[in-house]
Amino acid sequence: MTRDNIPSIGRRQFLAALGATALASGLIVPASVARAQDAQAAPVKGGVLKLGIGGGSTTDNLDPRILTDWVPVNQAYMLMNGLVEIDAQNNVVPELLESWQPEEGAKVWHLKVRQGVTFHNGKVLNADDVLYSLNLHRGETTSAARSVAAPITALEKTGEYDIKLVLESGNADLPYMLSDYHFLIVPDGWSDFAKPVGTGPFVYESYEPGVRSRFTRNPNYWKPDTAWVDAVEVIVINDISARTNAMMSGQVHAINRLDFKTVDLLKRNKNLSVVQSAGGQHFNFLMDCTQAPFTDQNIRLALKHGINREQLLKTALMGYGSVGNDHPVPKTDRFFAKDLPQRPYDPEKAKFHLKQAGLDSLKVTLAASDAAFGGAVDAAAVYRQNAMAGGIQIDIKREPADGYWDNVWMKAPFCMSYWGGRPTADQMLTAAYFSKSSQNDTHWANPTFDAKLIEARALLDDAKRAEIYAELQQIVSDDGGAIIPMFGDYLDAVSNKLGGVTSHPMFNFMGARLAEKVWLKA
Amino acid sequence: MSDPILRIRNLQVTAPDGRALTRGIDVDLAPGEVLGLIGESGAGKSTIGLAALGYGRGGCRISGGTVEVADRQIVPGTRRDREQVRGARVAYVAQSAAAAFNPAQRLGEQMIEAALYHGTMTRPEAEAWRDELIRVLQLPNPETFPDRYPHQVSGGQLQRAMIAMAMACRPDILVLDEPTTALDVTTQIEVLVLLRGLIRRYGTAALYITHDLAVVAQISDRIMVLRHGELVEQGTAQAILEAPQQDYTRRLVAERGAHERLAATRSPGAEILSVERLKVFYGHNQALHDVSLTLGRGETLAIVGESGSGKSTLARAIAGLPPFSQGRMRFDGAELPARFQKRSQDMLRRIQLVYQLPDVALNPRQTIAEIIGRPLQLYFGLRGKALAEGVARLLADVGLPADFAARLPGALSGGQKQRVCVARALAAQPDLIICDEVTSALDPLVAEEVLQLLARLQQERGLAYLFITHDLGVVRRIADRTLVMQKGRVVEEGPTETIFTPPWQGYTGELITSVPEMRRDWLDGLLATRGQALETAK
Amino acid sequence: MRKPTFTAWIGLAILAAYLVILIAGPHLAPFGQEDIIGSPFGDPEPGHPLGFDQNGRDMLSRLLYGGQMSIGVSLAAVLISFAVGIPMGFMAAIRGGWFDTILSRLVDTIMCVPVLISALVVLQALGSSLPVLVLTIALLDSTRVFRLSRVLAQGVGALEFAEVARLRGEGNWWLIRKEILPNVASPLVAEFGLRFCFTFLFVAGLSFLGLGVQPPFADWGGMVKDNQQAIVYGLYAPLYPAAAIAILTVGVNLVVDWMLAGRSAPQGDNR
Amino acid sequence: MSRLILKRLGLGVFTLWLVSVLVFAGTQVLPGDVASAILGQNATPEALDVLRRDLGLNDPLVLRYVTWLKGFATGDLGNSLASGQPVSELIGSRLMNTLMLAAYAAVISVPLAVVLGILVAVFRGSIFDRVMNVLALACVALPEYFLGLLLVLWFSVQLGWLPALADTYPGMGLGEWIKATTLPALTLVLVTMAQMMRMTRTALLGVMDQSYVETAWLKGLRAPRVVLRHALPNAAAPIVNVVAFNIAYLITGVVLVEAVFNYNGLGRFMVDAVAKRDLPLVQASALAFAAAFVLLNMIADIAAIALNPRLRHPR
Repeated sequence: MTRDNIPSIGRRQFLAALGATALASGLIVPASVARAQDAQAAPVKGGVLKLGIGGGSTTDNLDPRILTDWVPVNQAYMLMNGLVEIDAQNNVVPELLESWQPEEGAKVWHLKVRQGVTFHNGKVLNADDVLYSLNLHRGETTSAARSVAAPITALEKTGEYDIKLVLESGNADLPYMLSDYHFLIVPDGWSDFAKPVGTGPFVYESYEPGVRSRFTRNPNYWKPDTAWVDAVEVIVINDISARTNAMMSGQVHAINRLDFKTVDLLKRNKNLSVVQSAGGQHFNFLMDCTQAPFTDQNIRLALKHGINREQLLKTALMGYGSVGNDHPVPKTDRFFAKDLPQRPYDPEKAKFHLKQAGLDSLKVTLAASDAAFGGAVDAAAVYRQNAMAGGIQIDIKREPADGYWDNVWMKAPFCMSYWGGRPTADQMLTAAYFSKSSQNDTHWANPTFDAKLIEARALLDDAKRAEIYAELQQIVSDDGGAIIPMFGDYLDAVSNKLGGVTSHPMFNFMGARLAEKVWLKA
Repeated sequence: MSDPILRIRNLQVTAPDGRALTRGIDVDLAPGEVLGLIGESGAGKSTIGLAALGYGRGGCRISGGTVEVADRQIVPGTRRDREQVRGARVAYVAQSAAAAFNPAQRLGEQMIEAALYHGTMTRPEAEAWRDELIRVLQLPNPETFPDRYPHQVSGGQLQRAMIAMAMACRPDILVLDEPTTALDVTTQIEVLVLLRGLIRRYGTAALYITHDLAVVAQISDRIMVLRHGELVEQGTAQAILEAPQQDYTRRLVAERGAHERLAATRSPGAEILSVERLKVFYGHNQALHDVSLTLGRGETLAIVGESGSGKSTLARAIAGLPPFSQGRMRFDGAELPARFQKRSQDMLRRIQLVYQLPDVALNPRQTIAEIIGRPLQLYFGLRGKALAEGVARLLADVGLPADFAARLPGALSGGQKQRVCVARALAAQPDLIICDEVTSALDPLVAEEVLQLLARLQQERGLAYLFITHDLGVVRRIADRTLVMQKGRVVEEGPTETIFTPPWQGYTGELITSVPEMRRDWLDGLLATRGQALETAK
Repeated sequence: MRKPTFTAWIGLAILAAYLVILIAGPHLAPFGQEDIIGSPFGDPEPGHPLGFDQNGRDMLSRLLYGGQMSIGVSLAAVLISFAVGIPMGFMAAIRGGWFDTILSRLVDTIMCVPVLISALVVLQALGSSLPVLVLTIALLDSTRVFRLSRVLAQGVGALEFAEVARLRGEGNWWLIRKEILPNVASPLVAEFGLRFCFTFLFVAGLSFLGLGVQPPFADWGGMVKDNQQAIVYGLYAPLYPAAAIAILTVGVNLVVDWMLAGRSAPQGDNR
Repeated sequence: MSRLILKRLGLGVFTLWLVSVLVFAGTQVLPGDVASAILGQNATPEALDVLRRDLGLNDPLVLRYVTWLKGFATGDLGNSLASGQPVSELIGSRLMNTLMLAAYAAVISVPLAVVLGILVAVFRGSIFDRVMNVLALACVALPEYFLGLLLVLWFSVQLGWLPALADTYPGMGLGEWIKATTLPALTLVLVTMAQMMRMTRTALLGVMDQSYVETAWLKGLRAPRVVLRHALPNAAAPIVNVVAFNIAYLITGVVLVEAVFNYNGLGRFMVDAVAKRDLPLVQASALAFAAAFVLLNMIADIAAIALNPRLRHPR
């Protein structure tokens, strides 16, 4: 209901939004360089950490299957651990898994569960717990991660701490897949998710959905050099200005999802710093390739040339992000096609492509709504102005935010949308561009693309994969139905009292694991 | 005369809009003396009375002159001076006691408040004194009376309570502002007698403000006649009443004394209206009990009675207004439906109603032309020129200048408004006009003129009047027949002459004898004839 | 009507100014309401006396456009609510009986549910488009208008000149038009002013909840909301629309006070 | 008089019932299927159907109303569709919060408003009167959330005296609680005071022109006594009325303030519920609000009856 200027992760995007993979390239603002130094400074134990988090509701629930928004995700990571973790350098590192081994073809995997870990209720972690936890998301389930777990055809215990995992087809990115924050580990047979028990850094004390929660330190937490503070209080603050006020009046130590428009103003405040994290979340204009006039590649190219990406980035995101090249793979992804030339704003080129399509002017209607992302309508207005020069007239049709995803997205021939980051190029490309994907929101079908995508997935040789992915990006960029002008960063503000804060390529709050990593300076 | 207890010199009072309400009035009041201030509305009577307390009503300012109470000057003076005099030395009795009492407080408390506030008495003393007054003023069951709330006692009793309240501090001066005007004649006498007794008993001086010469005649030693805020003449009551010097005073006296009939008695024409065994109910209580009457063309039937006698209800019933009534009404031979909604437009046209208060009877937002013209339009379809002429004619008929047509009611005086009401009734060319207290809101001389107008119209047009009033003086002069009502029942009915000539039976008699007369000894005479009831008050 | 007092003149002047904005706002605006020509919350500069809003649009222009939108919406809503409420109220008063009873009951019931909440549900249900917005507010508001006009009409209807008209056999329409309406005009006009202010703030409130006038169209309430974060940084951006709202409200109230004054005569040196 | 009061009570109950009908009907128009809202993205048609049956969404409207009302009567408000928790729990604590905040605000604003109203009435036309009038105007003239924001700016961000968030939780000390809720309460005070003050003034002035007040002046009484003993008692009814109205507003109209201060009250909760199509919650909270409104009006009317000497002391 509140109109934040940063896209909230709607259920649709979120259900598959696993940790975004990306090579270490912390787009870090000066403020958080300072943070990096803090990281060296000696940590201190104790104190109560107060977090003001936006993105929670009274219907929240800590059931790993139905985590739907920022607040419960952060809270879940306080109580529970995942199998793997994405670190600040954006590599998969072990968490409750000690290690993993693919067989040739990356179809069969052998997972090793960490030993000597106990749950808050004293139970010792073993393979059964992991099996149970993963199975929560398989088969007939309400799990939001169902589709992520779908490729897993078989899971079996091969030892007290050993698991054999079989995929329907080879996938070298399985570890990244497992970093999905839904895949949290609870004790075998656990069902009381109102009071979840996990192996996490903090222990459940009180929890009021959508309002506040208080968890206390887990005295025998297995992970070294973490969980510094005695307790964490989460205060749910969905209204952006309320959140900012709380931060500025020092009532909380950190807030997430800053308002792009005021970040620069916020930075003036000496008591806090802004943490900026580049990720895979991007905003796009979707053309339905099965509906005229978008069936014609020239039309698509004309529209792609008719947009001024820099201006859009500047106005919609205040420059907190990076320009996109009409494909969904972020610069931070290890398979990002560096050599692919950036498509410029070129009205003449647009005109040229219209000619190719046998037109000298074009008139299209764009369905826009701030449901797509905060400021989407403003963005549309900018695009409208840009396109004029290219002889393209874009009429903006404002759609109600209510039911936008049901009534407009994937239905309107030309509409606005956005995608949360995906951990791997493969997942991103599959989800939105694989012809058979249920979320192929441009209805784009390209046999070559499909074939190469499947081929690349099973390869374990990264060099080879990089080659293919570059190719795929090229195809999407030139032929695809999505105009992707920009990627948006994640922005947090943290008090200078906090130590140990770094920028993190995945979501806000250091991949939602901020609580266990930071400490309150003495 | 001994040096005055109240001395007002060259009093100037200015209204918020800058009008002068009084121009250089001098007043001297000797201890124990009763000075009558007489005049029509707007004469400045009340203004002077209030000035005696250094008070200007509704934003009026005392802009000049001096007011001294005994040795103390309050105008010009400090607020403190005035506060100490008010209630303590000079006390005020308003016309409507009902409005002058705080509805949320017990009478007893209000009656002693001033005494306690001014510290002239301790509570026990004050209460004792209050109870004495209550007895002197013959208020019912004196023990419990102080515990009652204003709405729990009758108008006459409230008026007496008000007087008692004014006496709380044994003031030197009472300012009595039309203290009996709002009361029924019979009650008026009681209050008058008690008041007079009280004043004499405690030797309190008083300014007695009224428009009724006859009343003032009974009580005051001297009289000041005022008009438009100026003194017309003053002198002993005797002198003023018996040998008025000024023409204006003469007219006042004459009007009050008048008893000759305005219209020659006619033999009534064919019956126009007949009412048989009419009953009217408001909710559970019955307002009229089997009232029957007949009225002929060109005849005037007066319905007299005190408040609560049901005379107005009767008028409204004939007009077809009450929610629920029983009985039979015939108009010009035809059945007259009980509710006006059921009556044909022609019937509505032929029965017209003129109200007591012209101010609320005229739509303040319509010009006189619209008001008078509407019936012409509605009933006779007059338009444009014809309409304008019709309006002009009617204005002439009621003796108003033609240029009034363009005015709004607000710009007219009370009398003129009432004339407009009459004109509106005439416009419908009715056979019957119901006059509900048409003169009682008007000043005597104006009322006189309106009565003459009505009489003239009747002679010209053979109108039948149903004349509702409490003023027997009027009845005697205008009505062919009179019908006396009490508590919703007809007490007596007959030719006016017979009704008004002795010997009188019970209620009718009380009613008639209670009408004050100008003879100064009238009240004493009345007391002599009436038993001990009032005697004790003296 | 009494001649305007000093404060009343101020009020009238204010209203006049806003009337101009209502009529000519957009034409006076140097820039379009959607044109992004500066940096968000940019400071005033030549040609942009009030600086820029959160999207870098010219504040002055937004204000002028927003004025037309805000005033227009409120005005429309209130006009409709009166167009509905007054006849209903008068009829209820004149007709009385079951007509009155049923209508009054219904209105009372509706008024029991807080306006904001009713509006919330309706707007959620139908989606907040301008017509829906206006109609919703209008209908919710008309309940109050109904109550007032009913009471007023009952008051006047009881007076004798109205009785005369009825006895003359006039129809309801005449009674309403000629006898009642002219005599209840000033309290109704006054109420109109107050309702207008209320609606104004109400729309602002709805905008706060994202249900008011939708972007990119400017409306003062929405502008306050959109720019509100700036206030904690000591920027003026949100102050302008807020001030615009405040001044209008004050203006209306001044005029209304004047119109309603005189009901209780001023008291001079009476103590 | 007691008969009148009983009648009024009956009327109140009746109205409440009507409101329940209205609320139920009103909430039915909310679009979007609850079942699919609950199950979310990957809801299969079969699952939807099952859930619909469980929720009784397939039953006829009237039947649903009756069962719903029965539930209410027996204190069973059903379960939240979205979270499955019992509505009574969810609503209870938040209603409590709302009421407490309202009480806090009322305790300050009502006496203050009435006293000020009396003062401006007594000193009608004085500078003081004018100034207060303008101040009152200023308060009603600003959107309430903006007022709140200004307060935050001054008292939290700049002075740092009071927290910007009304962050309350079970078992917090009264002192803490007051500290936390002072700013929102203050905002509400500012919003509500103006109207009460002006109403008190008008009501009082209306009475001041009555002739029994003149009588009081003419007794030589000074202003304070005239006002307190003779004017005020007779102006009580309208004042009580407006006070009740504003208290009702404090309870039902504070959504915005709650949002600004992130206060965990019923208003915001309901907005959330509406957005989520969580009918049981919406209905329950709407009815709770309506009930508060009806109740307060009833109290006001009954007070008016009780304050009226004519009714208190019949002939």
